[in-house]
Amino acid sequence: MSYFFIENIMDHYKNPRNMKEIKDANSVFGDSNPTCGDTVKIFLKVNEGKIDDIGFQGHGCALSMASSSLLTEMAKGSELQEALKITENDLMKELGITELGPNRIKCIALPVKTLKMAIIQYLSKANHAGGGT
Amino acid sequence: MSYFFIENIMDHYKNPRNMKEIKDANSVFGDSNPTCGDTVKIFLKVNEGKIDDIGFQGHGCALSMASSSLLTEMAKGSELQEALKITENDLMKELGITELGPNRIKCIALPVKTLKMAIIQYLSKANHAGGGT
Amino acid sequence: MIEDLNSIRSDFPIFEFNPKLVYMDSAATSQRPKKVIDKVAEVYTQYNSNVHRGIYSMAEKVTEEYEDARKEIAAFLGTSAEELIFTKNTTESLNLVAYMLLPKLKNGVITITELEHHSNILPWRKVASLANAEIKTVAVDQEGKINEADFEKKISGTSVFSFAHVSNVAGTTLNAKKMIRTAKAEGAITVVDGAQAAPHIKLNLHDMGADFYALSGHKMLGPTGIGILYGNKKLLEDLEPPFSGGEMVKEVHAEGQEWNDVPWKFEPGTPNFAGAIGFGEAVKYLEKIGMGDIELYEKKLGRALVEELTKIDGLEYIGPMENRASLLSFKLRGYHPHDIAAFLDTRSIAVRSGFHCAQPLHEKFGFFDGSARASLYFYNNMEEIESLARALKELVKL
Amino acid sequence: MIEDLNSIRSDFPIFEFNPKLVYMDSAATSQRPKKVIDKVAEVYTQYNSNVHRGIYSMAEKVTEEYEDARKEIAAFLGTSAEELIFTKNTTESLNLVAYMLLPKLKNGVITITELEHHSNILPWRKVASLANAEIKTVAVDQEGKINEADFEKKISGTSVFSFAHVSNVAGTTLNAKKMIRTAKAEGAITVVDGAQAAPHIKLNLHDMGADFYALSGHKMLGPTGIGILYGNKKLLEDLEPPFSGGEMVKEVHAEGQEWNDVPWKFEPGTPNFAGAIGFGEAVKYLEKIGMGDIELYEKKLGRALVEELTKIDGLEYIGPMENRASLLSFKLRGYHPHDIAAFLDTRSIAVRSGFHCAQPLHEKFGFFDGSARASLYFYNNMEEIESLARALKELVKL
Ligand SMILES: Cc1ncc(COP(=O)(O)O)c(C=O)c1O
Ligand SMILES: Cc1ncc(COP(=O)(O)O)c(C=O)c1O
Repeated sequence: MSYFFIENIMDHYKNPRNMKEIKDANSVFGDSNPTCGDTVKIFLKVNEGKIDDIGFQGHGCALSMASSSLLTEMAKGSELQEALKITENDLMKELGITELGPNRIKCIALPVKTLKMAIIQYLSKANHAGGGT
Repeated sequence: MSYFFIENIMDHYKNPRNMKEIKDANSVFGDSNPTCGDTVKIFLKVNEGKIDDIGFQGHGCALSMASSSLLTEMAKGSELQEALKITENDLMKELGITELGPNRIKCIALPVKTLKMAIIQYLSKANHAGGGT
Repeated sequence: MIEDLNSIRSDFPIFEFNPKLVYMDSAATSQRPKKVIDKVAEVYTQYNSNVHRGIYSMAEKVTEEYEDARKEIAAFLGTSAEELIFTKNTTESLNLVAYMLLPKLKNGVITITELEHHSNILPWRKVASLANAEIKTVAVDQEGKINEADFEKKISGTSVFSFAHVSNVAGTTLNAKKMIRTAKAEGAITVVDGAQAAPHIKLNLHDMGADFYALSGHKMLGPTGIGILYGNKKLLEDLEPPFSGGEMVKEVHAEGQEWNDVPWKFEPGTPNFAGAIGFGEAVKYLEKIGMGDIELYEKKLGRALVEELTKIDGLEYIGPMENRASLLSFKLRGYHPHDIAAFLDTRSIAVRSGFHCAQPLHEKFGFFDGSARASLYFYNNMEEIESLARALKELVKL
Repeated sequence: MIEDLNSIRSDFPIFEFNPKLVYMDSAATSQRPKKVIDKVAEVYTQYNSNVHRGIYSMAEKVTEEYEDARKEIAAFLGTSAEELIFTKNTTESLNLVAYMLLPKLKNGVITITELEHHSNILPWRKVASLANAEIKTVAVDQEGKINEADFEKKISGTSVFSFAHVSNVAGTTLNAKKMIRTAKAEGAITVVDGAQAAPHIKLNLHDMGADFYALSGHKMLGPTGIGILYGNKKLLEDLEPPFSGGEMVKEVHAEGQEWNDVPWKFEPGTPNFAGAIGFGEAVKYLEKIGMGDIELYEKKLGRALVEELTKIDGLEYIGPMENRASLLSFKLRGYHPHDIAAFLDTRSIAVRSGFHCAQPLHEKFGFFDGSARASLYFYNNMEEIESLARALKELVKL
């Protein structure tokens, strides 16, 4: 079934969750899919190894926006180590997509990759600062 | 029918006519087909615009040798202008070949081209010398 | 006249396999008629062997078919056979000519236009960097047409002028003959990217006067992996082959070699002979339909495309309103081009989304997310354009 | 074990079309099984559309098939998929790698061997002239085997060492792994021309250690117009693409561009996707028969070829007596190679005559008229070798 007829996707696309800038984020990471112009930026507010708050801003097709929105929902409140484990497949399952062609996987991969980088950036900063908040 | 079974060809190949060097030739021209290693050299003895004697030396496949031999027979005694007109097709007709693939035409084309060049060389020399024997 | 479209469509097996398919991505690659598909299978089944030099019967047969295809295509393009080099696609043709011209480009000027496909930008950037040459880009106006004043200015002093005959995004058709005349008066060597022209326009390359012309078989009913670089014979004879290998030499010795005659000196290695023979068959098919008729019919399609689609609220497109090729690159306010294509796919309509390998052109027109592109061929019809418009209206309401 | 040859032969439609055909020119191009011919037609008939970027269903399907073919071939060769670049043939692969390495060749040394095909000589001469590099040629002995001492001497200080894994004239198989190890110890980049090895030998390129490996699909049951350049991933990532165009970039702007990931950055333009998918099918077919079995069976054929043909008075051949590929290049006293091939053709036996794109090698062995070459594949059999021998004896008596 095309994602156009999956309510969950269209709902996330039209009413994105956590689409916000977080001013006092302790990690911000943005990336883009140059071949299609999609961009995603993720804001993390981490506290004692847990994602207290998360926001995203971005621009792209319904798939990439819906998966960014869903991803923030899934990540919010979870341990960093757990959030790091979220894969494209998990997102697809949650969104209700059974299969996705090779040319569209990257629309979902972008937010996943961006979240990962935001977390890694946070961890390495924390490390540098002498080991954890 | 393959040329192997055309008696005329095999006869010319096994008993080449005019296969000789002409010491007092007034034009000698040699050429080769580098892709297959065939070589032909033609000796002309021209008198008052007619080919009094002709010889060839060479080395190559049955087709190229038979057509060189036949060509010397056809050219011997003829006017230069007539000899210039002999084509691959004429040779094929005389040899009894009805068709020849694109990769073999060049075996027949080599002696034809070489005779032409020998005649042209003679004519331009004659011209240079102030016009005719 | 193209009227009996049903009979034409039934020549294309894909529409039998998928009767609902509305295929509007022919600018990326065309569909292929049964005759072409069967011809390729015929080569493999009846006389498959390597072309050139082989002297057994099958090798003679395949060589003849291969060189006959070259003659067929030469007649179709208004050139002579020995001026046609078989390549794998337009992109290889353009890289080949760029490297061929490299020795002439030292500190020179290469001029292209803003309409170019990446395949007519990047090879020139490469040789420009090797030859320390400069690249100038002729601007287009808001309708995607050549800015004449800018052309006059930039063409002066140009060593090589290379341009798209028809733009794959804007649908603009350039006045090739006139521009070539101007460029040649300036002493430039002219190269034409004909990937989007050759499938749709009756060509006569000798009359046009281009020094080089590149095209792809797969965009004009032929098999994949076969393209053409036409080159003026005199130039081909003078230029050195940048790529080399088997079949393109007369002699190779421990020291030195002698190139084969043109065009073979530019065709190293075993060619895609089944592809070339299939392409010859494609050209025969096009001749039978008639390029003049195809041109007329596609003008109608192009006009209808603009008329129907501009009725849709929030739709913007790139390129001229009139006299356009039968393709339209557009965006729709509130919808990403990917979503447009994905939605149309649910209606069995195949259009492409993205930058169509012409990102600078999209950026120029502010299409930063790319566009959706419907590109038609003579096997499309008016009803399909209506289906497309209907589906887009549905999307807007979703 | 290959025993049920009849069933194998019936997989190849050409033998049904021409039941008397004794095809002994597989080193030039192989025959193709029905599965491969049908697969190409399937692409054109069921999901023909351009690969990459298209997001409608057919485009997704063809992209998947195309990339699956790459994975299939990678598994077959013992590499990973992102190290395989699709080209049109071995010759293009070798030109591509030569131009890729050009920046590393300045004043360097390129070493090849006396066994090389023109396609592994001329591209190196070209880049050598551009980079002011020197070419050294490792000698072979009277049996067409590498002169070890000369190899040890010439390999020292070499920047690039490129050699034929199996010679298409002498039938010698080189100890690739060992020579690569020696060359790498000298700091050389290693390139292997695998055109005659890949169809016949079970390969594991990672184990072999070659930096680059070139091969042609059409010599191993695949369609024409498709080849492979394997490249070590690290090197592919570091090297610049010499040829460019659509599909091999992530971004192109008015100034500058960013290449795509490997291997796509080396695949500009629309690939021969039907050819690649057909090649994937060919490799599946070879896997099913089993490369190990093919190797064993062909050893027998190669041995029989020498045994039967050397019984003929006045026959001389190039290459080793033992351990040879299943091909034999020979001459017959008193008969020009063309006449041999033309006569065999009257007996429906297809062999090639000429220099087989390896003229320096022929000259070395005093074969100034070239040779006739019978080259076999696993669909040939012992009876055919006997027919060949019988026909040659007939010729001698003629
Ligand atoms: C050893 C060798 N190298 C290279 C080639 C060139 O292959 P292709 O013509 O497919 O490019 C051949 C085939 O003739 C060959 O035998
Ligand atoms: C204008 C233009 N030039 C060049 C190309 C490249 O063609 P190919 O991918 O067949 O090399 C295309 C096709 O996408 C095109 O539209």
